[in-house]
Amino acid sequence: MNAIVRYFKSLLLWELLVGLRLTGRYFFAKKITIQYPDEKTPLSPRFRGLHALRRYPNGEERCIACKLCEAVCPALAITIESEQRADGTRRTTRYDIDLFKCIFCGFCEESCPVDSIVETRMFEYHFEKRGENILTKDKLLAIGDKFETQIAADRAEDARYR
Amino acid sequence: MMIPDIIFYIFATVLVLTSLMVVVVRNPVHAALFLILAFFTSACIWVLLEAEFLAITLVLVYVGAVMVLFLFVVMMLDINLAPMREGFAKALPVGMAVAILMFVELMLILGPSRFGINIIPTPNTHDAGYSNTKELGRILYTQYVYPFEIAAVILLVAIVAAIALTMRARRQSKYVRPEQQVNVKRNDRLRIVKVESEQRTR
Amino acid sequence: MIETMLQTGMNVWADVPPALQVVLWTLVKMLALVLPLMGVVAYLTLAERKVIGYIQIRVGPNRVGPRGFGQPIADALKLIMKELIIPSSANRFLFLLAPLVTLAPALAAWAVVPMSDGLVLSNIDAGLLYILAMTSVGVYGIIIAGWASNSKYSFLGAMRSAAQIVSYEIAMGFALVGVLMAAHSLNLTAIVKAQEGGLWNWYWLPLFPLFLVYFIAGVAETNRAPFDVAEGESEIVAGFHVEYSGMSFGLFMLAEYINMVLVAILTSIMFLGGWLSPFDGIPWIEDWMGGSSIFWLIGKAAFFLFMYLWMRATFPRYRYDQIMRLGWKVFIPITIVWLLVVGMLVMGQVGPWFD
Amino acid sequence: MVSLSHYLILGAVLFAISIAGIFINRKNIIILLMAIELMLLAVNMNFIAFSHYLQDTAGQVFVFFILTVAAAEAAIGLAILVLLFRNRATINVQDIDSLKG
Amino acid sequence: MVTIEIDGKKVQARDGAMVIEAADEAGIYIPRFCYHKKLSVAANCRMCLVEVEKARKPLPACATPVTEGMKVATRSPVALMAQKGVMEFLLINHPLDCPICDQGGECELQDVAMGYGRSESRYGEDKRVVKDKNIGPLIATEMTRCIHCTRCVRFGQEIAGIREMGATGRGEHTQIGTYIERSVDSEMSGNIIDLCPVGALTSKPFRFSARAWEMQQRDGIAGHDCVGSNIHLHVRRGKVLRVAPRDNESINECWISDRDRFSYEGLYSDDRLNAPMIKENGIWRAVDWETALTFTANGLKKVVKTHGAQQVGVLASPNATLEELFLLQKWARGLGITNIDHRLRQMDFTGQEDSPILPGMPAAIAALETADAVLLVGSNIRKEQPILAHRLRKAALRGARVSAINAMEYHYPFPTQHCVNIHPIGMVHVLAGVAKAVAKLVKGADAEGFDALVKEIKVDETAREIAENLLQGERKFVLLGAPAVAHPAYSTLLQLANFIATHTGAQFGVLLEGANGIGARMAGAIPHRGVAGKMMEKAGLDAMTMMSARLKAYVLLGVEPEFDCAHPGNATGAMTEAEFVIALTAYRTPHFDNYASVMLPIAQSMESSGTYINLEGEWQSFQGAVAPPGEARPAWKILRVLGDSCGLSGFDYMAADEVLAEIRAASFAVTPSTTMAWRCPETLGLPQAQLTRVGDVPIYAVDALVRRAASLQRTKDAIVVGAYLHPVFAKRSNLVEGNNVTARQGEAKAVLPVIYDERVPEACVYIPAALNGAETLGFAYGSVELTPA
Repeated sequence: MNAIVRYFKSLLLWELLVGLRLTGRYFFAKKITIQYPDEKTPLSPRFRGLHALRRYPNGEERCIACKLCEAVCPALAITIESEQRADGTRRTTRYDIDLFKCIFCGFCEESCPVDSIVETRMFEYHFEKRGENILTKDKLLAIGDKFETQIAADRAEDARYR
Repeated sequence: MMIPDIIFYIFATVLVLTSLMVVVVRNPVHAALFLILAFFTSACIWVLLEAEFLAITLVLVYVGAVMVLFLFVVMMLDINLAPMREGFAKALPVGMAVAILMFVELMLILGPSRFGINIIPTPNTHDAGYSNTKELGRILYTQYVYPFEIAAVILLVAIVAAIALTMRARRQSKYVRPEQQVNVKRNDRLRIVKVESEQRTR
Repeated sequence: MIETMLQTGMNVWADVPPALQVVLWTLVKMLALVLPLMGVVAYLTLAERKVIGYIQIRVGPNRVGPRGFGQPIADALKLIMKELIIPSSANRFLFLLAPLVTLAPALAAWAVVPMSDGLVLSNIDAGLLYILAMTSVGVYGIIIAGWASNSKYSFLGAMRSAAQIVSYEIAMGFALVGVLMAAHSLNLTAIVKAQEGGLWNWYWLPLFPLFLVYFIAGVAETNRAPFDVAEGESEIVAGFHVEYSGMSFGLFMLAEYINMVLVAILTSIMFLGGWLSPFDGIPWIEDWMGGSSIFWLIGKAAFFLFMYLWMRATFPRYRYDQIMRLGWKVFIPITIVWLLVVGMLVMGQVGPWFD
Repeated sequence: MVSLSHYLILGAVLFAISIAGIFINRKNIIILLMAIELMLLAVNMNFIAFSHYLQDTAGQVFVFFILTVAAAEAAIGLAILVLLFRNRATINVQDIDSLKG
Repeated sequence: MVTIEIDGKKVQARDGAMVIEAADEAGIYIPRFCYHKKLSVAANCRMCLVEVEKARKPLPACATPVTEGMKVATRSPVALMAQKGVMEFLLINHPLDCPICDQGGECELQDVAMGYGRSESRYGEDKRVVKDKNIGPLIATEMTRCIHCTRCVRFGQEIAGIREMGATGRGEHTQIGTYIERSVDSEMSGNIIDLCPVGALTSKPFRFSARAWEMQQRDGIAGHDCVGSNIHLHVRRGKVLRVAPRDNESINECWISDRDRFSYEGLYSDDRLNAPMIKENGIWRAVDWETALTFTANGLKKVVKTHGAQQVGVLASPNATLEELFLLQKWARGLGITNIDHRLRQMDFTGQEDSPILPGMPAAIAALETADAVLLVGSNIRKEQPILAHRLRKAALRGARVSAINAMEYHYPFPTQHCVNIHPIGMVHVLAGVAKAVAKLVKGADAEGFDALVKEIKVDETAREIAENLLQGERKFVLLGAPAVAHPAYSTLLQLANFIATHTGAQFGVLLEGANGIGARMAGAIPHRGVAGKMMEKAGLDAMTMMSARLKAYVLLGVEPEFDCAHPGNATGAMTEAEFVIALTAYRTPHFDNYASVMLPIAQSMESSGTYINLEGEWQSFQGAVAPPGEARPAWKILRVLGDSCGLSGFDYMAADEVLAEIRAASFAVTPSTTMAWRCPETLGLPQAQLTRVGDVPIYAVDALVRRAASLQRTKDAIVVGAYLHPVFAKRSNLVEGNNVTARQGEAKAVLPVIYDERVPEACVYIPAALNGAETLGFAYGSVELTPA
């Protein structure tokens, strides 16, 4: 008996109909889409968006070219070249992040001994030309300068968990 | 010249050119594609000859199935083309000679002197209610019903033969039968066993 | 005023030589078919995204125009403006020819599809055969595209697609043989007319297995989910059209959607009585709902199109060997068996259908 | 006016081309098969032309049978071809010179 | 041999070996900072404390000799506690600034801290800070990081031979430094960068430019002296960032000279030639290779056709690889050109047929340290082959008696018994004196015409003692250096030295200039001999004659004639007058701009594969570590294509290995040998000039690459051009330090400042060669006139 029922069920595509019923029910379910540019979800202070290089309050760049971020980067997205600056300190001459390679894992941020490279909340960016995917040191510093208040606030908020 | 004439000449030219290309092009894939075009064109010519059913059948059977098979085989086989073309130049004059000879001979027989418009006039076109399909069906299922059945058997044999020839029994390949998979119930696979906890030994 | 304009128009028309008149009139009819079809295709893409979105508890595209109704136009514009990339080692001519070869038969098949009684471009006798022939020619576009791209993914996709289409064509053909046995005709208008007389007179009931087989084979024939292994993006990127971009890709897309609509319409015609009203013969409902008309056909086709989308949103993709198994080992036997049944029914002149 | 001989000569041309094709593509089985198909097409052309001009549907019935047989021939021919290629890795006619089964 | 047990493992150790040696041998790691296998044991870092059975306290493994049946535990709780304790103390004052430390990633302290350090410091007081010292352009200091292992101090004392660094102060106030603010000037000083286990001493040119983990290590062979030190090239993104020694006990042990270490900077000099250039109507134009090579081949063929192949001179640098030199001579001889030479600085070619085929050193380099007596003739070995000087130093410390005869006083890093510093002509006489003394002391020591030759010579005490030294002991060496080769009476010196060596049983060797002097002779880049020393039927012109003969065309392979030739003024003149000059060069110089017709950019040895044969006859092949810049290509590839485009056959090589295989096949079983036939020099006395020039090549001017190594040029060894005079002699001649004088050598002249230098002997003026400012002068050794400018 069971076998016959099963046979007819499969002949009449019973399982498929069950599946269709399920998805059909969701057709009428309430939609939960966020209307993105108008509405935004709240972001965590740990959000890993666009990168930035920070400065100290006196305007000195934090990065000391230790290259730990370059070493830890699993996607090999970071390229650093460094030299001795005229005042004898260790500084980068080039700090490039290839956003095509970057997977936004946040390791660079975590490895940084001076909190220089950070990931901001900024995730709305785009490129229009080839080569724009490379964030150069200047760009990174500019991003850092622009969002410093937010970055500092995020670090402060997250500090107690670190 | 009338419009059907122009159409005939256009199609005939295309047909001849494409069939020429079939035999001279280097790449078998191109040859197959040209052959498809040739079939298509001849189907059009057959429509001119009021053989609509056969024209459509030609497209359906040849273009739709046989040539797909051809293309399939040609594309799948990794054929080294270089040795295939050896002797092309050598065979060309002989082939052309035979072809021309044959054509001339056929021409002598089939020329307008025997089958010209004066000897066999163009038949009247059928009236609107005429159906070539119906006509063909009628004669096929009455007068030619036995040959028709034989043809069916031949096709069946061909199917069996083709499968038998190319079938490779892959005994080692493991695959699951979906219907069995679907029918598996939880109780077939899963058994819940109650295990008593052991007493701690000193 | 209007009358004079009409009059002048008629006069001008009368001056046109009769041969040209035929050509022009045919052209007008073709445009009258193709242009709405393009619109349907465009909005079918929108409907697809909307329906799938809704099933996935999203709202789908809603940015371009009110409620996203400008989306198809935006998509079309984008496709047209995009760069047409031809791979350096591709066969240039065939590469460009392939989309056309795909699109042309898809459109050509519409020539014999009756929209309503007499509303057909060409009412030929072997209409059913013609449709079969045209749909089977469509596979060349795919094969040529896959081969000419000179890419492994394309080629694999094309081979899969070709094998799949050829296989399902057999089941599809057998299903249609059932219909023509029932209707005693290859002419589509005649087939519809043979189903006259209400919901229960349509062929879906006596030919139910063939109906299912035909629709499912149609889904497979159009390479739609869950039979879309030919372009299974997780395995072979996008199948035969990996290398295509811009409008050459758009043409493939167009052909696919036109074929979808065609299959939906043909299913309606063959099994659901085409333009016939389901309430034929039920006096008061017949009056209330209006009689048989093209809108019934559109409604039925819309239902099947919705089924397409619903199935895509529901079922996971078939594995390739299972597709072939389904086609050869399930559908073909079912259709053959049911053809025997239909034969007997016809011989016995059973029911309201075969008398 | 297009006469019967037009169609017959068209068929003859096709036939001659496929004969030439068999000669010049002696090594490639695939092209040989295609040439044979072409030859059958030429024959079919004649049949249909005669059938049309003589107003006798029987000719079309023969074409029907030829189509059937040709399809069968193509299927089996290609099956053999595939088998051949699988075993010998060549479709060159000259390489197929072994009589062993 | 004694058997001890380390961590339960039975280990055989040499008598008197330290525990750490035995452990290293057995592959058991004991952490250490101050211990180094090549340095004396100091036992001051205490990191290697291990537990020894029956010892009451942990003992330092580096200073505990093994005894039979000793049981050592390196990782027992006691040992570990001791090691961790030491680590904690070391880290008390060591700054935790690894991110900005150049040693980070390759730091022994960092590594050991990972294994033995605590994650948190218990030290809350202020850390010690030490002022940085400036110790020269090569070594950067960060003395706060110093952990007082004193490896650098011991290196200076024991290896370099000059005690330059030391420790001052006690306890927490201990500082390592140069006592007064001075730089570390040893030609081996770079080795303390490798020795320093922390980031206190790091490379200045490399400073902060890369991390250890970013770089790939490629093997290479140093190309500046005939030792062929094994080096590691550290490469990142196609650029050599630094050079480190590669251990090879038989050649350079674990040291390399600063010249080998820092010369890579020359690769990235601004005047590097990046594309082939041709001169058309006096205008230089960068072209593609095809054009350049066609132009070159056509130009040369035209000269050969109009003037004959004798009118073409081919000059190669002795730093070129074996393959390049071989292809060069194959190509030249294929075109019928016989004038091919690499002996650029040699003046005296008489008797070149008799001189040794491969005049290297028949003994192994390592054998030098077992020498009992050594006679150096015209050799500033410390600056020319620092690695050999270190070997000699080891010998001298063992008690070898080293004597030297030079044209000026050289400071050797080892004690010498006799150092005769006399003007060049005097050198010959002194050497003849030694020879005469040998002849007197040894029975049967005579040669045809020898008596007559040395009749005038008086054997003084020094000569006699030198001769006696050479007669005692097992291993004895007579070595001729580069100044001897450039000496105007080189062949006489060679014959006399050979006489001495033959009759004292000493081994006789010539320390040739350049990395591949032996290889050049092996390859046949010499006018009178072919591949593997096969005598040519017709000898071509030697390097010097080629210049004075003013040929119509010259081919230069890596040669800068104004610096590398014996007579720069003459060479420049010859080049300027020539119709067609092909310069295969890595650099574009104003001189080439002036006279060359085509400049083909070549790769330096670090950028191309090749082979060097060092003075002991060791063939050392290497691969290019980086790609040459721009369009530059390895010279062997250029020569191969040139051979092809000149229509010669046998140039279809695919790889440098194939060229090497061909040379190997041709030169099978030819090894350096300095046996040579006696041919009596005609005379010992050259006319004594009023004032003789001594024209040594300073250590950092020997080749084009070194001349462009910026950091090396800032060291004290980068000698300033000038007329160096003995103050007494100068005052007598009324030449005041700082004033300019005009030096004249025949036509050639230059204006130079006078510098007092007590090393220069009487009647001599030291005007260094191969420097800017001296390129207009004449022979390095020859008469010169000084007039106040």
